Amino acid sequence: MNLLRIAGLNLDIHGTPILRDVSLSVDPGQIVGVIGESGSGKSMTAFAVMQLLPNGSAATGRVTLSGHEMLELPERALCKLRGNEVGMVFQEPMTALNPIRSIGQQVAETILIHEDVPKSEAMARAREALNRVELPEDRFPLTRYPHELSGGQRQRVVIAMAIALRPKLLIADEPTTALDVTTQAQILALLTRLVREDGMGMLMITHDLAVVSGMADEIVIMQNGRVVESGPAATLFETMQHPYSKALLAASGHVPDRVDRDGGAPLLEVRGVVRDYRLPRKTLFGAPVVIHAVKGVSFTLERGESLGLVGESGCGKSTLTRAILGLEEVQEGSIRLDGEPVFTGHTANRAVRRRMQVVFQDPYGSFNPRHRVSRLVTEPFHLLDTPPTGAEREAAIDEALISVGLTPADKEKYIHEFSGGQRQRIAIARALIIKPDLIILDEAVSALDVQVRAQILDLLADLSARFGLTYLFISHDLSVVRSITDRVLVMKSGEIVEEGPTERVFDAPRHAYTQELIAAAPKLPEGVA
Amino acid sequence: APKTDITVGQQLEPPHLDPTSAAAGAIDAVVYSNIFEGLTRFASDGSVIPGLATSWDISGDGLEYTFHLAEGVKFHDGTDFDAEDVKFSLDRARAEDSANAQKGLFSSIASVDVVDPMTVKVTLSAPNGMFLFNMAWGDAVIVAPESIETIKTDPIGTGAFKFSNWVQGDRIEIEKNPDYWGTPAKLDKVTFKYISDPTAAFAAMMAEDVDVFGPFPAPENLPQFDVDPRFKVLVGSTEGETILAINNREAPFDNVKVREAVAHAINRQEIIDGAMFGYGTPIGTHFAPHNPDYVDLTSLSNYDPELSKKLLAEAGVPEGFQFKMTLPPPSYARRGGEIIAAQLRAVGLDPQIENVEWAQWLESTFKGHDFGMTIVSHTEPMDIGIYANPDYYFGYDNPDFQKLMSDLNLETDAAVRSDMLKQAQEMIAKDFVNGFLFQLALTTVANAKVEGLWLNAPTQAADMTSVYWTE
Amino acid sequence: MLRYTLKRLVSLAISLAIASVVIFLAIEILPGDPAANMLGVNAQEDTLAALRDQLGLNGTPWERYSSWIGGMLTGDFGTSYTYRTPVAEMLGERLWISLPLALYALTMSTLIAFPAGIWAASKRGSVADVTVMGVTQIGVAIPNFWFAMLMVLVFAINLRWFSAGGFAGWDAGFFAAMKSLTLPAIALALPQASILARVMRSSLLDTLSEDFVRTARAKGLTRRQALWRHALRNALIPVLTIIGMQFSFLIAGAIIIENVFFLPGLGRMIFQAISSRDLIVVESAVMLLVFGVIVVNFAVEIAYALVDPRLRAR
Amino acid sequence: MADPRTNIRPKAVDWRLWRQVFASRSLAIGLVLTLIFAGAALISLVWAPYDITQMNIANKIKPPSGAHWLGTDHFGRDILSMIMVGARTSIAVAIVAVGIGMAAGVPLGLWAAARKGSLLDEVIMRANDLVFAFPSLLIAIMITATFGPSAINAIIAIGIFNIPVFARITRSGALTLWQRDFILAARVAGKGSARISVEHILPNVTNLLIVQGTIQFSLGILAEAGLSYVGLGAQPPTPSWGRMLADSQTMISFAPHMALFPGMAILLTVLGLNLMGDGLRDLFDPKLRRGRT
Ligand SMILES: Nc1ncnc2c1ncn2[C@@H]1O[C@H](COP(=O)(O)OP(=O)(O)OP(=O)(O)O)[C@@H](O)[C@H]1O
Ligand SMILES: Nc1ncnc2c1ncn2[C@@H]1O[C@H](COP(=O)(O)OP(=O)(O)OP(=O)(O)O)[C@@H](O)[C@H]1O
Ligand SMILES: [Mg+2]
Ligand SMILES: [Mg+2]
Repeated sequence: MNLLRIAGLNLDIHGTPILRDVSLSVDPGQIVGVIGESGSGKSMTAFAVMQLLPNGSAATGRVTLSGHEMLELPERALCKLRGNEVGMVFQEPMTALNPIRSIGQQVAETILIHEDVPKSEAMARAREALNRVELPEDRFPLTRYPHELSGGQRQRVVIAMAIALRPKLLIADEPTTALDVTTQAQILALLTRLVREDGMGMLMITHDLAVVSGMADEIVIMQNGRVVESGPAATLFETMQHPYSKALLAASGHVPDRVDRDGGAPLLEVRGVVRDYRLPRKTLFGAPVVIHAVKGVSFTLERGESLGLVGESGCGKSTLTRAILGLEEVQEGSIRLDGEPVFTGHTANRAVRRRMQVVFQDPYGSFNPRHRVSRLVTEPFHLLDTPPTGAEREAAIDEALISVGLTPADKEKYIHEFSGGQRQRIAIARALIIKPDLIILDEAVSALDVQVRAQILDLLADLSARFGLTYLFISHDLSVVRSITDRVLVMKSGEIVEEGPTERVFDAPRHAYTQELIAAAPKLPEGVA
Repeated sequence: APKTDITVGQQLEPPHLDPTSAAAGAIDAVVYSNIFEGLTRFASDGSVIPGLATSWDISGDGLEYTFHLAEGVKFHDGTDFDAEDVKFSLDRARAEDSANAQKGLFSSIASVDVVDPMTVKVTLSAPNGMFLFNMAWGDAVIVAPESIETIKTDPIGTGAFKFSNWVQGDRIEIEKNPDYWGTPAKLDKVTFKYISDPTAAFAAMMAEDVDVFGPFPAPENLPQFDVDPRFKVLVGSTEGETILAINNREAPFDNVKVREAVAHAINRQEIIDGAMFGYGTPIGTHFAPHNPDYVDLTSLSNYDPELSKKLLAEAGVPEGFQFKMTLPPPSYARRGGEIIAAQLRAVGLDPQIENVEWAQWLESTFKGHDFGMTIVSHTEPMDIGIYANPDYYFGYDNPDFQKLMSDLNLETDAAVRSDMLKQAQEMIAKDFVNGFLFQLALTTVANAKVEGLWLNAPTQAADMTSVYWTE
Repeated sequence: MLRYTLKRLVSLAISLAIASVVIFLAIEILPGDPAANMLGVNAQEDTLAALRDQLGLNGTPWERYSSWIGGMLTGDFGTSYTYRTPVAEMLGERLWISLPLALYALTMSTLIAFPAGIWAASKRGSVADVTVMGVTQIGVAIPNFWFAMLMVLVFAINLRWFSAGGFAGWDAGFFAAMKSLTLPAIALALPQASILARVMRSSLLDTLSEDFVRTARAKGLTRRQALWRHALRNALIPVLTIIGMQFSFLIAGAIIIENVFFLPGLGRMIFQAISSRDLIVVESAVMLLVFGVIVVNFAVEIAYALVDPRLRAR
Repeated sequence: MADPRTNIRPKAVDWRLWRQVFASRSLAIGLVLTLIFAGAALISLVWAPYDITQMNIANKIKPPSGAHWLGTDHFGRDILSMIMVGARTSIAVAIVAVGIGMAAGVPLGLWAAARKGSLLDEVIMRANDLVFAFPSLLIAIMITATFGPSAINAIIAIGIFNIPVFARITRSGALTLWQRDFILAARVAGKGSARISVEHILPNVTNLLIVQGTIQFSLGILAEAGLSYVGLGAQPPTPSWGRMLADSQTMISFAPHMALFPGMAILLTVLGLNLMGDGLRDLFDPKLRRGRT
């Protein structure tokens, strides 16, 4: 008998169809991976199992969890099952914990809710659960509060809560999306271990094909609220039929066509850059705390080159970007573009700044929602001494939009009328409009779905070929960096630990940290792409 | 048995309890005749009767007053009252550094001499027909030298009641003086409760939280008390001539024609009806209608807006003009002001109303003379003399009138005085110094079973000495 | 926690110092002569000068400021110009009415607002929610002095359940005293309770939509349990802010209500002192109020830290 | 639909917006009530049933009748006309007071946010705290005691206390906006913080300001009523609701209509504005519309 069996599940929210005829099953000890693009209904499927659907939801069909018909059970009975028979881990570890209760209390609560045991016993078992998720007692006493933990550690607490009662089924909804690669690898390993140890069934939701391909027994692919393909992980990649599945797979391993370049003249020279942040005094009379975000970074970027910068969250990538862009002054070192310093004295050099542009990570946050596209993309004109006006300006806008694959008609629209991928195209158009020499891409594709990401990568490769652009490509996603850069820098805690041609670094990493990073990155099985 | 305690509601709380060093009428309202007594005192009808002085002799030239004091009088602290106390009190009031608000009352005194413990001789520098009257004021009461340090918070007098307790902002309690030298009080305890808000006063009265409220601040509520058998309404008269004071110094009000125009633009009856709900006697000059010397001059300034417009045209201001009208807090001023302003607007004048607190009124209107018109009730008894002071706030400067007043002061013959007073009334009425509106009524609301209250207010007092409950 | 407290204390002291200067300056420019006000229309100039000297109204502003502050620091708030009694004593007496009234109203409003707000939030969109929201909208919009007038009309004049106003005094017994504070407290509490209920509801709705509530539900907590154990304490922070603000408002802002019910409270004393230009009383009383507000805010901030461990760390 | 992640709606005229306006009950009721009173105020500029400067003492304190729908007051004036003209006073005072609060508070808030953590920010926010710490009604009383009671001084007294409200809300709104990438993009385009504040921050906090403005507006009306009630607002003959209540107070026991109607006018106007504010908030903030478990 299946542990979980979803059959013909339909879900409407306020009359809008969300899920249509979703069927899947999970057996004890089995890991079922659910993948699909954003909005395809993965999370809603999970919530339907938990019966924690949003207000206004109407579900039909069958959801059977170890013999219980979840859609028919009264709320009281459901509460008995949640946390006991089925545990759930969520995507966002930073907000999934109650900030004002200690981690011990929160883990013990799972036990106290379901079992009539004394508090001390519950605490002891909470301790045990935390030990199992590798939060040892000496460093993580029960009295810690969530804000004292890192993202990965918080996610472990959430997992501890979910497994404290050794439920039969564990649902993990994108449990690692918000985490670093290395942390992601640890969490995935931890989940796999727990499932194996307890013989739990697990429903693992993710948008990253590579993540599930490494750990799932069974894979379910969803699109627009429907299951389009499912089958054993071992064989699915070969046997898949549905065009969407194929496209997804193709996009996941996509490598844009790039024209190889010979080394050119140095464009950007970064020499011994140091950037410290002085935090406000924590105590009244104590010394101010200084954070060394960037500690003496040097590198050279050649004209026409695409340079990658990888490293985990907080290592100083964005800080370095801001320094290069002349948004913040550095304490030590120099940054020169074509020999011209970015800063002269304490003021940023306009002549240099107009030759650099940037594309940010968040396609939703990088535009003022109240301006039309025409105004958005022309914002960099502010850097010019004599910005084009009238017809000349219109022509420049049209050209920029066309070059990123949009139409001139789009300039009259507002940003909310575009999808994430289109927005990122507009961001690139904004960067292109003053014809810069250097474009910095700070996690420019990290927030996009795989298919969209593939398109944008193609666009970037194409633009670089056409306009001879130079890229500084910042990302924590190694496969992306590998596919689009000529050379790569590996950064750790504000320092560059390794540098070299992309192929060489990925194939034969020298620094231990690089090795760790590459080992941690989830990979699609050999030869499928 | 009838109740022996009473709660009296009043609007204004006294700042302290020394009647001889502040102008506040609220002080007299508590202490006058209840706690402190003077040589003479006012009766409810305004006549001057013996107080601590049981009798007196006046020398032929009117310069020497010999007062014979009551026997067996003791202050509340147990000390004896004698001629030394009288001398001390009068000398203190007229001294150089005196803080007496009515120092003028004592200005004619040349010396005070103790003849024997029960006799005092007061010598005047010039005859003063008002002297016995002056000695009846609350500012002229006799105080004990031993208690002077703490008099403001712990008043020690000779009256039928003793001060017992003060909860600031709320109430003052006085209790019967068992050792009183005269007719003892009928009540054991009187509580003065301070309720400044007229609505609250109405509510408190209706809820029978207070037994007597006088003067009751909201005339509009009186009919309701009248028809309610639980209560009675006493309508008497005060010494308050309510006038529309005009700044005589300021052009164009320095022109008598303009002032006359103002006088004819005012409809007194409408003001009395609208602001006082009918309570009040129209006056045509600055004199109390209940006074035997009163002359009815209201027809001089009858309501005639057409005449008013004509006069304005004659005075050269046919288009009217703008001026400031300051209104102090009492409702006669605030409401009356609104009505008068509307009436003046009807003849083309343009008053700008400014509601002020008393403090501001004193500062800017009374002392600073920064006003065009204002409304105020002059509650001092027999105060026509203020028109002889050219520096007074309304700035009436008429040498003839000033001479008349100084002659009056020296005159002691009653018939001649009466004639002079009538002449004075006419003089200011014909000069249209101010708009003379009405005599403020004293409206007291009381529990129907309370007797012995003052009907009129010759001075601001709540004389409780003969008040009692009937069954 | 100690350092957090210390830091807050320093900024508290600075705020108070600035406030004292502002108050002093404001009083300086207030027109009107207290001496003239006391002596009335027939006062003579020399009498006035004598009195002004007696009151200490002569001297440079700096001298007067420093003697005022110096006095306040040593607990000597000066002597009232009009009443000639120590201001500290007067303040103390008035506080014995204002403070209990404020606490009474606050207790009342909290006791109404918490259940109403929680109930409305937990039944979002239901008839109960709509009713609570509708009633509180009216409660917020109603001018409280008007409401007080209506209450006096109904409960004191017509029904005669309560006395129309005044304060029975604590020596008349606890219940008599509280009874005389009841109508004023209701008038004060009504708008406060409405605001508080609304804040409680919206804050609770906000926290109920937080991820950690979903986590709690996934653990098997019922909706109610999730609300009481997880959402409520987190929702309390904005509610605490409002309670802090209301408390200070209730002490100082009750002037109008104190007038309607002729309560001899602090607000009315200041109001009267302003109109009689008893400046020393105004100065000291306003300072006391500002002090109260700042201290209450301080207490609220400390309370935050107790509720929220994240602040303790800072 | 606006993207919920941006939390901000475009300014494009969108007729669906109007449908939402009327779908939201509170917004619709609020709008209707507000329009009624604003309309009454406007009409009173050209016409009122009776001339309120004329007194008719003989006709005083009459209950509602055919001739005087809401009765007459203690001077025989028509209460309906008084309420209509009084609406003008209330609205004018509240508008200007909110205007003062916005004119001073918004730039201060923008400025403080642009220099977050600096001494300037600290000074502005501490000064704001200080204004909050003062008992507002008392300060209003002191201001009017100092400069004399008048509508202007009431406006100033109310306006001053609006400044920190707007400074605060602007600052907190602006601070979250400063975290957004589009601000970084503007900085990359070489724009200074003043320019960014005006071009990017201000338009995006207008929703917040509109909502807060509506609420402060209603508080302004209440405050004006309170001040007029204690005699510190507009001076006669300018009618004001608060003074109408004060005037009627002693007559409430025998002429309740005199107190009832002005009180209702205040209640309904404030209610209307609050409902509108709430409705607007819901409309502008999609987060509140999404219900979760
Ligand atoms: N509370 C809600 N009310 C209405 N619609 C919702 C709600 N939550 C989600 N949806 C809709 O349901 C659909 C499926 O959403 P779901 O969260 O399951 O997607 P997902 O596959 O998990 O995407 P992602 O990878 O972005 O998490 C989406 O179209 C979404 O807009
Ligand atoms: N304004 C700031 N004030 C203080 N510390 C800062 C500031 N900005 C960044 N830091 C600190 O500097 C370090 C580097 O931050 P940075 O944003 O450059 O990291 P990153 O590599 O871009 O990380 P991510 O991948 O999460 O974007 C971090 O420890 C961060 O906390
Ligand atoms: Mg999801
Ligand atoms: Mg970054």
